[in-house]
Amino acid sequence: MTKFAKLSFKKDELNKELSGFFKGMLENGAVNAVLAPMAQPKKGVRLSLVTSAAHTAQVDPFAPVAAVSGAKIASSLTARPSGRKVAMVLRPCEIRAVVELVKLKQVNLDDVLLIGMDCLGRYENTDFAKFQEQGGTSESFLENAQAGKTAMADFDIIGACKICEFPTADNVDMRLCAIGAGNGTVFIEAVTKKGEEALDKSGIKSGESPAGRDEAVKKLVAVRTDARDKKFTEYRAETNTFEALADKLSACINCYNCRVACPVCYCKECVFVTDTFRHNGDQFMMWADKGGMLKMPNDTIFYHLTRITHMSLFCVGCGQCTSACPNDIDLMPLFRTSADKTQARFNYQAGRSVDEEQPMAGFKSDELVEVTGQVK
Amino acid sequence: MELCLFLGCNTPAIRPDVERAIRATMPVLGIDLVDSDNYVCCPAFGAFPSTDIDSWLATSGWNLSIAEEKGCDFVVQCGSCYSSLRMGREHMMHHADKMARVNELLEPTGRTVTGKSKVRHVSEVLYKEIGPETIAGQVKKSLKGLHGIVQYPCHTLFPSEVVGFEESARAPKGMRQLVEALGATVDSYSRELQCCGGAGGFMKSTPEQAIEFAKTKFDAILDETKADFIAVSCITCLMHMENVQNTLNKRVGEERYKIPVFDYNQLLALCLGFDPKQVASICNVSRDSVLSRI
Amino acid sequence: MDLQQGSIKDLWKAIYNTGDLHHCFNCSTCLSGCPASHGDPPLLVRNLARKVILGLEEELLNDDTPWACVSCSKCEEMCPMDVKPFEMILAIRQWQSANDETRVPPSIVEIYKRGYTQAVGVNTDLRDKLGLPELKTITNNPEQLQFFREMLMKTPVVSANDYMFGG
Amino acid sequence: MAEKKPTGTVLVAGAGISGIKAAIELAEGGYKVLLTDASTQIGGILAKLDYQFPTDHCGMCRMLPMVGREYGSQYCMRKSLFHENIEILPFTEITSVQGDGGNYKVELLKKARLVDPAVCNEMGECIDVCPVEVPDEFNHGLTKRKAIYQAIPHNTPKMLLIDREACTKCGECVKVCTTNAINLDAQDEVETREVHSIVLASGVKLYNTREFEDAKSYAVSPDVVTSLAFERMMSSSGTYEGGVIKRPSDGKPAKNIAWIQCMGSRNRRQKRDYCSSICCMFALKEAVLAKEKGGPEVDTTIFYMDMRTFGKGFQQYRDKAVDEHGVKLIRCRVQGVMLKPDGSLEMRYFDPETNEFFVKDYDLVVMSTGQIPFETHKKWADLLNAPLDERGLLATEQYSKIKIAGKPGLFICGSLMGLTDVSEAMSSGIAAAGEATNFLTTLGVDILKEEEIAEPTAHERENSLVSVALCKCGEKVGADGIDYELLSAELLRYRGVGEVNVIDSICKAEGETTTNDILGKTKCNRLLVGACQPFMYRRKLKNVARKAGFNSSMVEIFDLFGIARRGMVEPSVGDWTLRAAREVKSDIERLKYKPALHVSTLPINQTALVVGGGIGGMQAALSLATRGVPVHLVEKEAHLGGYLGNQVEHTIDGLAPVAMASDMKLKVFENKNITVHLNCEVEKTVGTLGSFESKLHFKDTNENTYLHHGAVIMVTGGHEGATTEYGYGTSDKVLTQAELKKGMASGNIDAGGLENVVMIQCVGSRQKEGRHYCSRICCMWAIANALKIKEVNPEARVFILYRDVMTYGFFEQYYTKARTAGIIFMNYSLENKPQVEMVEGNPVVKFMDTVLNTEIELPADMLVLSTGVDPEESNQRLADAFGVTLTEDRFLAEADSKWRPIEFQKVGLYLAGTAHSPMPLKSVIMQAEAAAQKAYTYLSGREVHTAGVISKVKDALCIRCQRCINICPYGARSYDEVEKCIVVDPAECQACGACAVECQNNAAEVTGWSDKQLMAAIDAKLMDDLLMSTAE
Repeated sequence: MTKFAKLSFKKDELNKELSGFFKGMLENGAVNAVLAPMAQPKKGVRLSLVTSAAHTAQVDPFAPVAAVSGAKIASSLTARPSGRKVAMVLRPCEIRAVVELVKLKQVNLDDVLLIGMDCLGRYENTDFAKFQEQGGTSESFLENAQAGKTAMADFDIIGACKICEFPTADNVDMRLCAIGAGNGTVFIEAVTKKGEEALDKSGIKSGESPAGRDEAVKKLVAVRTDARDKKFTEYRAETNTFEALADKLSACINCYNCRVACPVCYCKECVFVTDTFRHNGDQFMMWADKGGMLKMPNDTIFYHLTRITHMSLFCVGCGQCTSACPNDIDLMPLFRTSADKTQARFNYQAGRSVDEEQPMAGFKSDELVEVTGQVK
Repeated sequence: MELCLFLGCNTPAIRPDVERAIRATMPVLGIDLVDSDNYVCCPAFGAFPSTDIDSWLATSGWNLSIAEEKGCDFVVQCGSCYSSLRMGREHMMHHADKMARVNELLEPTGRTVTGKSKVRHVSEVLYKEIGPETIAGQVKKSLKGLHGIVQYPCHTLFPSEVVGFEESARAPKGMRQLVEALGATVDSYSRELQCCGGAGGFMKSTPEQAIEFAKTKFDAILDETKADFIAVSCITCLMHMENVQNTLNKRVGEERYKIPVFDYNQLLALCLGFDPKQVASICNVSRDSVLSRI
Repeated sequence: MDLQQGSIKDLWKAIYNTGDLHHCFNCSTCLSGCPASHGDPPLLVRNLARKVILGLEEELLNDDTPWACVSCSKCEEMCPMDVKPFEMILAIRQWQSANDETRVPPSIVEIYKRGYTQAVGVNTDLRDKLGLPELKTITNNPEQLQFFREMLMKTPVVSANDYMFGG
Repeated sequence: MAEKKPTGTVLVAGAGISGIKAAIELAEGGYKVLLTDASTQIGGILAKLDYQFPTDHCGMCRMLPMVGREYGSQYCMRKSLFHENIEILPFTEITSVQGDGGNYKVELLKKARLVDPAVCNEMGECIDVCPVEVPDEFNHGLTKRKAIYQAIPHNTPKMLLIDREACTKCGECVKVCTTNAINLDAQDEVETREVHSIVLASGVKLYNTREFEDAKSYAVSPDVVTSLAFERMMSSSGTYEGGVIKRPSDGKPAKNIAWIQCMGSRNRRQKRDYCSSICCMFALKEAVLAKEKGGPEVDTTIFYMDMRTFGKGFQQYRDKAVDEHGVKLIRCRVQGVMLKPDGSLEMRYFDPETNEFFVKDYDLVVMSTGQIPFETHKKWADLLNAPLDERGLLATEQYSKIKIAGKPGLFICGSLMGLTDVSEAMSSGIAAAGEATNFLTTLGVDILKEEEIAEPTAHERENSLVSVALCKCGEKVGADGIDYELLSAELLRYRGVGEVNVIDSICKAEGETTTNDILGKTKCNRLLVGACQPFMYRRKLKNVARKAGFNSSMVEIFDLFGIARRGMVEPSVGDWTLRAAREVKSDIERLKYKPALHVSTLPINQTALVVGGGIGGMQAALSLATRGVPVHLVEKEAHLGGYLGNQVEHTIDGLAPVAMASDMKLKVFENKNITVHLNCEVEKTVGTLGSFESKLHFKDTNENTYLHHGAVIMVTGGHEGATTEYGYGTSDKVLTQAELKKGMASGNIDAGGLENVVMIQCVGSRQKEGRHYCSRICCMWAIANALKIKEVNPEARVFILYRDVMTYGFFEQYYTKARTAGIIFMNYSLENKPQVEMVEGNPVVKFMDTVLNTEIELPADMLVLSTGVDPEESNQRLADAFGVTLTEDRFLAEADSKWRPIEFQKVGLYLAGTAHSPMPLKSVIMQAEAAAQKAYTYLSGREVHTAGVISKVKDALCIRCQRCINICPYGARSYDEVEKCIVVDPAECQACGACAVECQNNAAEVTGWSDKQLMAAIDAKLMDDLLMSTAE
């Protein structure tokens, strides 16, 4: 049974209440640092690493923005561990990416207190700036979004969030619960023993649990799942030929931003910047000869297909690829539709569990016999 | 060739027409038969072989001494007689003590036994000694057009090293070739090698099951063959396979099982032109359907 | 069943004293094709071998199934261990006859009396009708019959049960 | 100048798997091998098998050498075998043998094939026109073949031949043959060869359905087949091409299949009172496969007497077959099969589990047919003047399964020892090679020296310029094949090609000269050769190129003839010259970007470490030491000998382990090459093949020593299992078999006073909780003890309560002997274990007798428990120390249970004896000998090379996710905790490429198979249509 602590807040004081919690943890030595979305001095909210209790005042975990995936930050902080305890406040999609990165030995959770926040979606960076300009706050977002009103005048939460069926985080030590918490209330939930100890140390009293939460989450997931399935059907119809797919990707300039933004694209140095793809002039000429012309840069589709083969098994659907594209290519549905199939084939779900072995990560002679043709 | 005819009990007493057939055909095929004067029961397996070795072998010895005195081998039709005599002889031949004991018992009767006379089944004599070709050459009235099935006497097959004369006891050919020599078509069926079930105490102790066991065989014959007749070469098979059919008919309430059963010697006699009234007149299942077509 | 109480160690020697018996390893080949195994109770040759080996005297004395054997000897042919099951069945019958007078087959009395199980040489009508020669049967030869009876009287079961044979 | 010594030569007679294994081992050791087989082909029985349990795959290639594979044979073993040191002579009989070990003169009758494989282009038109059809013996007559035919459908080269008996000499084949490969009048040739040693590996004749009397009761229809024929029915190259199993009679799918065990075996009446050992597992495997192929609706039933699952993993396989696959096992031997008019096969059986008769119809009946050994043994004995034992089998030395008694230099292996499974065939093949090597080292013969050609520098960074040499393969390529002129012209225009030369027959001397001339003048720095069967000529051609200054990794050989032949078969399908051009260009691209491959010589410390000082360990140590290899022999106890050598005076097969062990101890201590370390265990070992360092820890003194060695043999043995079942420990009347044995030997137990003794087998064994395996020796032990009791006291009654009597092979004679002696065997089932109660201090055993179907109460003076064999508990520590794994049952896990039984996945580590699984003493000794031989191959002083093509790590790209470590099936990759990087062991890596597939950004790559090369090759294939059309 998990433990809940209820945080009631007055108007415009959500973050103040929350900062008390983080401050408590830092001061009482539950952790040595906090990685959480923080309000930046002028505008914007960014993940920041806080080691001084005084700076916790800026926390804003529910801000509907994620400029970079927190999973990548988690990797930077822990792949070569500091030895200090960090509380990380991350979105569910980031946490699911973290789970994959743990299996790939890119994240080490030994010294991490993982805190997952309820996520109702995020805006693109530029839109979030507008949102703030238009007076939007995390509180207003939580309230409106729970009523289904995420759209602002000329923008809305990103497509990935609209079809995300994981608004709450699993595999965490603690959760920040907003969905179904009621107005003026959020809950802190301690899920693991580690989480419980941290909650106790933070000085926040545990007690009442959120009554309407399960129902509200269920409802939201149902809406999102419907939207997802609809999107899949649409997108598959739009990309059912190679030409249609090529068209979707035609704007690509090989800037590799999507690759950089992708939390599970974990290579140190991408194969696409190695010698393998550094061709001689005569090679290009030969390719040009074949069709009479050659679009340059030439391997844009190949690049994306390679990324799909590499990443679709790990894809958590965060939508950072779409956000990253300077040419507005909507890559998210391409990854999600293919991930849907590849993960189902192995009865795998990226981010579901740390203990689940990644598909094809071990040698099993009796796997995929329909492909290998062996009797088993 | 001279052979001493061992008739046993059932044939001379109940089915003498079979004896008639043997006595008629053998001389035609060049076998001279001499009678076994003062012979006794073979003995039947259910008799002395089931009480003690002494009485069994003494009785066998009694009988064998007759053939030995005549200086020829026995020819036997009854499967049980054949097997009992052969097994008895085998025991004596392989156990000197037993042979000695038998002679000790025989001594006061003025008989001795050495084992010099062999015991041969009539089908063996016909198959190995005379041969289907010779028989075919002698046929006056052919069974052409008739379908038959054959019943191998278990006692002429197993255990093969004691009683056997076929090349393979597990895939015997003799009866089939003998019947084919008479012009008939011999049909095969699944339960061809299934025992008729007539010997021993099976029929007496559990008649229901014994009849049911035989029924499987007859159903297979009816289903799988066009048999106009059944050729047997053992008096027990002959009587049992007739009786079972009548019992089965009573059970099913119709004349479903009515395939005539002949001892092979009877068929042979008929084909050699002998009078059916003499060589094939005694039966429990009417033989008219066959006799009318020869 | 208590093997201390209910079994006689050397009973097999009394019944079927051959080395063959002990080779039985209960493979059930003898059962598979046995006609009398269709009976009720079934003749289970394998079980008889086991009973003899264990020396289950009571059970064996009361067992009727050896008498249901049709003597086809198929078991003998197929037994991989050469136990000679048919001979064993005869041996069990012999032992039963020797130890239980009610087991003595009536047919031996018949044979003792007239030489045959059937009335050979008595009802000769059928034979006459077929024109068969008269058989020189022992039934009709008192001297030989007497020899025969005297010989049998020296054998164990007949002599032990001489009352059955009318003296 | 030393006198030139002759090269050690061994005749291996019989090219089944054990013969092949022996041949490979000897050839790898540098000896010359003549490998003959009386049949038309090699491969023996296994050539017919697609599947072996427990993997249910083939896996035959796993018997090939794992290190230096580029210098040995590397090919699909089901197709053929190629090794420079092995001369393969199929269709050859040995007609006479003169002389003795060290000096044999063997007369070989090489039967005429009538088709010359060197000339034949394998087009097979001759087969099409041949009018004669006969049953194909390879498929057991289930299919037909022609009089001119290919004996094994999957063989390469095809090795066509003519069946002289079937051939009518009509000459049609001669007319269509374009290469004059057929000579209908060719005669058998007789040849005399001198060899130093002979290994007999001919296997034994197998029982079939036609030649045997008792089979006639069963083989009543074509739908009754032998188990080997059934293999052909399942095989993808067999009668149904791997599809659904059908009835041969009418092609209907076989839904109900029954196996009848012990056909032709365990039959005293037929004078075959032995078990054929392998049929139980064969039947289980076939039943499982039949289910897998036909789906769950296929019903499979095995009629058995004892299910002899005595080997390693056998019991688990049986349990899986029954529990997971639903294979039915019925303990009943049926009397025969009845053919019904609809073709179905009726069997009546008695099911002891329900105590009822059943009559069931089957579509297919498989007779599990066994071995017929005696005539084969007689034949060899006559030919070699070798002794036969009282059973009529070739007599071996008392403790050996391999060495023929009194005939040094003469050995047997494989199924000639009694039908063996793959694992034992392998062990015995290696052991025979080991014994032969032992023998050869005493003769002063030489090994084959490799031709030393220095490896020229690879100019891999220069711009690639390729020289293409195309071999015309003599006259093999007909007019419809390839137009070499057009092809040359086309290739010459291709970028990166410096020259194109057409050579007549590159494999012949003239071809070689031509090639030398060309290469002597060339400006090119890479060479591409198109020839036939590259796997056969690779080494030779590379040597030619090397002499001309080409680094061998800059040379590639591809199968040009294969393309040409396709062109001849299907002349209408496209222009084969164009296709060939595309293929060659693709190969050019791959070669152009190929990096230099570095083959290194492994530093080898020629010392062996043998862990375990029991009889097996001493045997391995002595075997190596007498060949001059220094050995460290480590024993954890204070004395050598192990369990058998200290505890067991006699075994049932007449061996005296204690006496043998004391002899061996003397030899061990006398041998200067052996250093004995007592009272210590190996705590940690680091290193790789050739250079290991092991830390020895001495318990008593708490001191450590470090040993350096090149290979390790683990022979850790086992001991009698412990139990608390059946009242053990509560009374001195309940004891184990070992206790009884000792008690009787010492006189503490007087069998004379015993009336009733009960023995219970499989105590705590062959069950999922406990020892989930058969300990293999307990039945023999129980029988030996029971016989001893009967010997002392014939009046005692001894009951052995068993589940399955595991007297496999010729041990069956002891089971028979025991029954003859009056020992009573009674069956119990695991579900109905005996119950033991102590009544007045005496054990009373109650159990359900499955024969009489009654509860039986056995009061016993003594209850003896067969508690099985437990592995040494030190196995776990050993496994940790060496980085090897244990099985679930805590025995050491070998690399492959069938094909590599005495090796670990990690190269340089070997195991033998009870460390592997419980086994009788002679098998322990055989395995120890085999393990010594495996180690000797690397420790003999010959150079050991790593392979050039191995996987490597591009460290700059590596993210250390370690997925490559998990996926490597050979354990070749590991994470270096100190350097924080992935390392590849070049001796372990087999270049399978799994790591390269797994790695997202090519940090793992198989050298010579880079993305760059492959993409260029693909591009070349995709490009060519255009270029060719402009070339017209």
